[in-house]
Amino acid sequence: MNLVLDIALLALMGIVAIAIIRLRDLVAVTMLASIYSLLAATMFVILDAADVAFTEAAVGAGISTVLMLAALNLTGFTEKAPLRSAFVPVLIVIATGLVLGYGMMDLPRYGDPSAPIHLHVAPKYLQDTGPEIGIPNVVTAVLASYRGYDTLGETTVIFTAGLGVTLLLSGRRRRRATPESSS
Amino acid sequence: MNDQPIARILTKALVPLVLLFGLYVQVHGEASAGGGFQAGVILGAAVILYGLVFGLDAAKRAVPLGVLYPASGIGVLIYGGVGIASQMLGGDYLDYGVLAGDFVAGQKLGITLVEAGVGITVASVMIIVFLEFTGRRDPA
Amino acid sequence: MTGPEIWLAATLAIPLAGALLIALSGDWPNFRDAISLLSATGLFAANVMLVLMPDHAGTLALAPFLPGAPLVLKIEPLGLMFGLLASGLWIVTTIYAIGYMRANEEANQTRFFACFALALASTMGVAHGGNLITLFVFYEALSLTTYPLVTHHGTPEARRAGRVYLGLLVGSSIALFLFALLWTWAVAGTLDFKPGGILAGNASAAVLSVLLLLFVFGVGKAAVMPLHRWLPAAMVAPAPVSALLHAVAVVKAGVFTLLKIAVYIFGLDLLATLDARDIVLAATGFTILAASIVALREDNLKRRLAYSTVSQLSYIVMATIVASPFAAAGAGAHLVSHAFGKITLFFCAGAIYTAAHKEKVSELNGLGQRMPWTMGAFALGSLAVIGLPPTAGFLSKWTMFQGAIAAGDYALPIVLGLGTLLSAGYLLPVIYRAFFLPPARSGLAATAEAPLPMRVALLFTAAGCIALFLMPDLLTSLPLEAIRGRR
Amino acid sequence: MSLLGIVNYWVFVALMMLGFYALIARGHLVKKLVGLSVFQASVFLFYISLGKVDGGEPAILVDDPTTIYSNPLPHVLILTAIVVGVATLAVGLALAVRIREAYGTMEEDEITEMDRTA
Amino acid sequence: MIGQLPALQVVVPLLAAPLCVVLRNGTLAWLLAVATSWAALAMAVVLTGQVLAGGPIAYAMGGWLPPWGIEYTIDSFNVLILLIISGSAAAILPFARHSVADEIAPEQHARFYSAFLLIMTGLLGMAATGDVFNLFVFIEISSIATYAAIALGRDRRALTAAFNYLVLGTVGATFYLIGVGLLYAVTGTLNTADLASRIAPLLESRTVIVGFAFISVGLMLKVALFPLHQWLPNAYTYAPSVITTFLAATATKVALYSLLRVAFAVFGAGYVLERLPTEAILLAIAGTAIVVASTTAIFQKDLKRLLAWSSLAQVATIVLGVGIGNAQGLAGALLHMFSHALTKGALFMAAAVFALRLGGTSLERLQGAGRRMPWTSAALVLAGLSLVGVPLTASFVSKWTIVLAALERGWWPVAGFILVTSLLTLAYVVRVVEALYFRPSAADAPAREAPLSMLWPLWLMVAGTFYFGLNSSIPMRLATQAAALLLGVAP
Repeated sequence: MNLVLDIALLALMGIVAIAIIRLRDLVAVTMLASIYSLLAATMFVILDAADVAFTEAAVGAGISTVLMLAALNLTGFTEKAPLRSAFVPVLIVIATGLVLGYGMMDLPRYGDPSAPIHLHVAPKYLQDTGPEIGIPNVVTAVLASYRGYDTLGETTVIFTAGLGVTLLLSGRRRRRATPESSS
Repeated sequence: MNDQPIARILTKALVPLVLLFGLYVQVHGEASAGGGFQAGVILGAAVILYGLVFGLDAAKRAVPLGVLYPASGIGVLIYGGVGIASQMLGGDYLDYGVLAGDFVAGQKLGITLVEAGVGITVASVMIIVFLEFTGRRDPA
Repeated sequence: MTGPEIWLAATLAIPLAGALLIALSGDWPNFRDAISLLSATGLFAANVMLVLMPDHAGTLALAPFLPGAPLVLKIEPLGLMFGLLASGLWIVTTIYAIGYMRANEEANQTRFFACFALALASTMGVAHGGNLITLFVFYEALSLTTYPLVTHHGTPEARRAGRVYLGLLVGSSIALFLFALLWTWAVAGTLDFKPGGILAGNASAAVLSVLLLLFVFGVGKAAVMPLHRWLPAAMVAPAPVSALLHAVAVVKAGVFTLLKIAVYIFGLDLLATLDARDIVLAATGFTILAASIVALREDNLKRRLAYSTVSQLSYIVMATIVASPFAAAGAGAHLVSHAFGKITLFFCAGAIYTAAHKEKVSELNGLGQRMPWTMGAFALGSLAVIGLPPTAGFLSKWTMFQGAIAAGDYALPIVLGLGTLLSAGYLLPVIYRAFFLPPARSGLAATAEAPLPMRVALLFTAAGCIALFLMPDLLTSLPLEAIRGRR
Repeated sequence: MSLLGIVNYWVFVALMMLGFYALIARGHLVKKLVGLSVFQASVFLFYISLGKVDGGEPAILVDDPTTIYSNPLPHVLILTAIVVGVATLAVGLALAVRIREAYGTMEEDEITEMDRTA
Repeated sequence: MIGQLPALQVVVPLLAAPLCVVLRNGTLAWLLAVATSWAALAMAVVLTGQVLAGGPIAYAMGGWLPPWGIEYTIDSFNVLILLIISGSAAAILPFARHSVADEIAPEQHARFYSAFLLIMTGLLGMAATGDVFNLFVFIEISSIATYAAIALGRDRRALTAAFNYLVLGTVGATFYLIGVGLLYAVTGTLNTADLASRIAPLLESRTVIVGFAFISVGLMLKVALFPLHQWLPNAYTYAPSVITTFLAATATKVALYSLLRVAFAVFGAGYVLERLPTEAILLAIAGTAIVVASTTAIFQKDLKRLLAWSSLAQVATIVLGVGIGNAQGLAGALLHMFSHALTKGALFMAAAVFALRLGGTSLERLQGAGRRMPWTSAALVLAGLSLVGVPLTASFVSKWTIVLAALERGWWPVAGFILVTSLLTLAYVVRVVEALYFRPSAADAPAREAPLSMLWPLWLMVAGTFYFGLNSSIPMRLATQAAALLLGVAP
């Protein structure tokens, strides 16, 4: 068991998350977010999800960070001190957390090989990927073939993001019409 | 960064390596971790690195936006087109088994094709997004 | 298509086509007015053809609408009566309106005449609607198509009046009438008009009582207090609107609907057993007296006439609810006779406004000399509304009176008597002022009669009041046919 | 002991809620987006932890038939979800940039105030 | 090829979207988009015929049988939704040209139509899919395209509206994802039908209850059901007119469809309606929403914003129909989705025309437009009547069905409530009518009727509301079948 490593990683993630909330220097926040992603990626490796770890590292720690810095470069680097009372958000968050925690009480034990998800659907992928698809990486097989349609959707999402960013940023900067006085 | 010779030399050496690595991840995704998406990100990153060091204009000369915009769509079209092709050949949508004479060969072919589509879209979108953000000047 | 189907379709098609042509011909006023007149005449002809159909039988399916509740038109005696009345008077009103609108140089005349035609189409739907849902659909359409006529002038006052008008009519019809209708559908499983009613045996007495109240107050066009406010509000409209719509088509659509509900949904026999009848009788009795008293004190001529209408409508509702065949026939007859009387009065009010620019009763002193034809017609119309011979109003009131006595109901006769006195009280002074008081100093000198088309119209309807007195069968034959359930 | 097997899920919940808090309580638009990323990354963690099997290996097939593989399906789902997340982030940042250009600020309170008085 | 329709229904617009970008030319992209939407409508019509004749159709993506692959299931419920989406798009895209030319920079036209098609793709996918994770993917396709499209509005508040929607929308989607994760954890499957059979013995599990709660809240954010509606009024008001029109006709309804589908198909009617206090919750929420949203609408000074608030009230009416909890109520709710799509589509189209010709949609600008733009104004009034639920319009039929459902359960106060609250609708429609016809127009007001290419789709929608008001048999049949299907009783 990697219990100690688990605990250390999760504790670090918690600390990073709290620091993200508290810090107002946004470059630091961006860096912390990137660290959070790296820690998550490490967890993914521990949890046997190599592809996910790879992606999380590339996306969370790489692309997202570059994008955020690029955006901050255009917008400024510090956040103002919060004026509003945090009471309502705290309430919402605690309530949501409690409900979610309550719901997790009936989950199968962590790592339990007899959990339903290991007995239904997934075994077929592990058994049949070899004979049916003929490649060793089951994740790729599921991603591109068994659930290939999801991945078509995923590719479309990426395309949509590129389209959206282009729609928003590529035009020459026009003066926006001043808000209609009547509305 | 344009006047930092070390960075420039390093980048010149690094970019081809990164590109190569990206291609490796693209074609080797069936056997180990990685695939079209990860490869696309890496390819994109190589260009982004190039742009950061040699300047946006250089990056735009290397991969013009006029090519990237259609490319981002073509990736999706390749992916979706494979599905249409399998319908033409009598299968259900994205049923790669009908693409080649042998079911397993068809699957492999289909996966390779769609992963290529994913890679093209992801790489071009990554670069597009980077160029759009950095191409926007700070408001005067 | 068979004969009855063709003529039923024509009752809708003619005014609708008229409305469309009118809307498209806005740039040529003469052409537009000709079309108005032509559609009115055509519509009347179609209704006459319907009366001539053998056995008064025939149906026309319009649309599937809801499962089990199609839109249907059907020839039926009460509907024939109402259809003839409204379409016939439309001809007269059109002549009058052309004179009125031109003389007063009203704006948006195209919209006015188009909406007028649409309102008539809706009225025809109400008249010939073959089941309650069809009737309801056109009843709503009538509220909506007359709204632009009420708000016609677009002044803040007109807009406010329009809101009251629409709010009360559509409000009551959706919140109460539609509710009752859905409830009826839920318990009876049908909305067809059947001689003897469809509710008998389908619901408890309590539910029936609630339904009766929902119907009586939901049909806001019948103007039973406290849902009468829309009618005086509607008086901001041009006079032709007040005349045809708010003395004939719209208000009579309300009492007509109640008459149909009483005869074909409840059935008079079932209705006679309901306790809630007393509440309705009390409300209508109160309305008759209260509205008359308000009319006594109202100085604005059109508003005085409007309150008079409120009270007269309640006679009809009351006589319907008495639920004896003869009283109900009287209700039907009064629907017609009051229409002739009241339209005459409104025509006169409009003529006075056009010729003398007077709107208040207190300003009418001496007008009789200047506008003898108009004021003479006003006198005849007043007699009809009060219910004195030699006018049709006398006959219809007498029939209601007798019907109630025969049914052993004494509330109606008493209220009827009192109301008649009161109506004399608010109408006769107008005539007295016009003919017997000297004019005020600020001149009537330049005043002459209203334009010819208007005069022709008001004299025609005044003559009608007398003609119907001479031919009483015209008043009662169709209602009696409906109530006795011939066929 | 089942409780111990549940505790780590609760830790994920705590992480999710920290991100969720940054998202809804903080006024700076970029900070919100960072919160969103943390929130989503923690949800991903939860999914992946579901797929873990004691003593399992990554689901890349090897010839040894005794190998226990961790469940690949959550991995596939989360790969898609990560991509969706970064797509949302990119569009969100683009919006933030445009908002900054149009309003001159990225603080939600100030923007609300400017819209109210406009 | 007929057998391939379930996939093509979604894939054709999905592939047309990148093709628009590849074409680059705005006009070509527009033509492609129009052609695509008509093709989609044709496919939806054929599918409707098939479903009515032969019952539900299952389609296995990639040839992989469920639960291992992703399955599409087309039945009388989602075929209705497919019709709504593709029908709206088919009417709006031809209409869009002038409005887009006016509101969007020319170099962005091709991308704009691409985004439109992506929204459409996402919505169609949400409707067609029988897989809860695939649903998430399509939710995000439509959402991300929507965020970007909303931000293209001319007013700068479009940007903040889009950002707020992005934040709330993503929270909604993430909640949905959490809910799906919980259900997946205890069942091991993502296929709707398979999930239903495997979840049946687990309905008392805390995980399942909380999973249901998270899915519901997540999707309700997308439905904009009170009190989770904050993103909607600004988004509809400031988005480009064409986008507002399409969203108002389809988006919240499709989200509600997804919610109903997951709730009834996975958890079962018995669980949703009897085990949980669903009826009470829905009635309370919907009732409040109708009153609050309609009242707010009355006081709006801008037509688009007024219509946006009205949408909130109408969606709440649909939810109320569901909350009545019998087959009739559910059928009424589905019918109301259909009729409201037609009605709101027409209304926002008219608003788009006014935005084009008058430069804005404040009621002040609309004054006197009845004379200067008679066709558009008349269409707005007629569609407004349908919004109120006047007889002969499609909304009358659907409201009638919902009220009857309430009476069937003996809930006459609910029946009365629905009728009385439609009068609030009348109040704000009358305000618009007064502005158009009974208030003087400004002296320098521009005076030009809309181009024909905008008028015919607008009037087509209006004609639709009246046609289905007169003859409701086809939607009625679909809705009744779908309600029976959801409640698990034989039609």
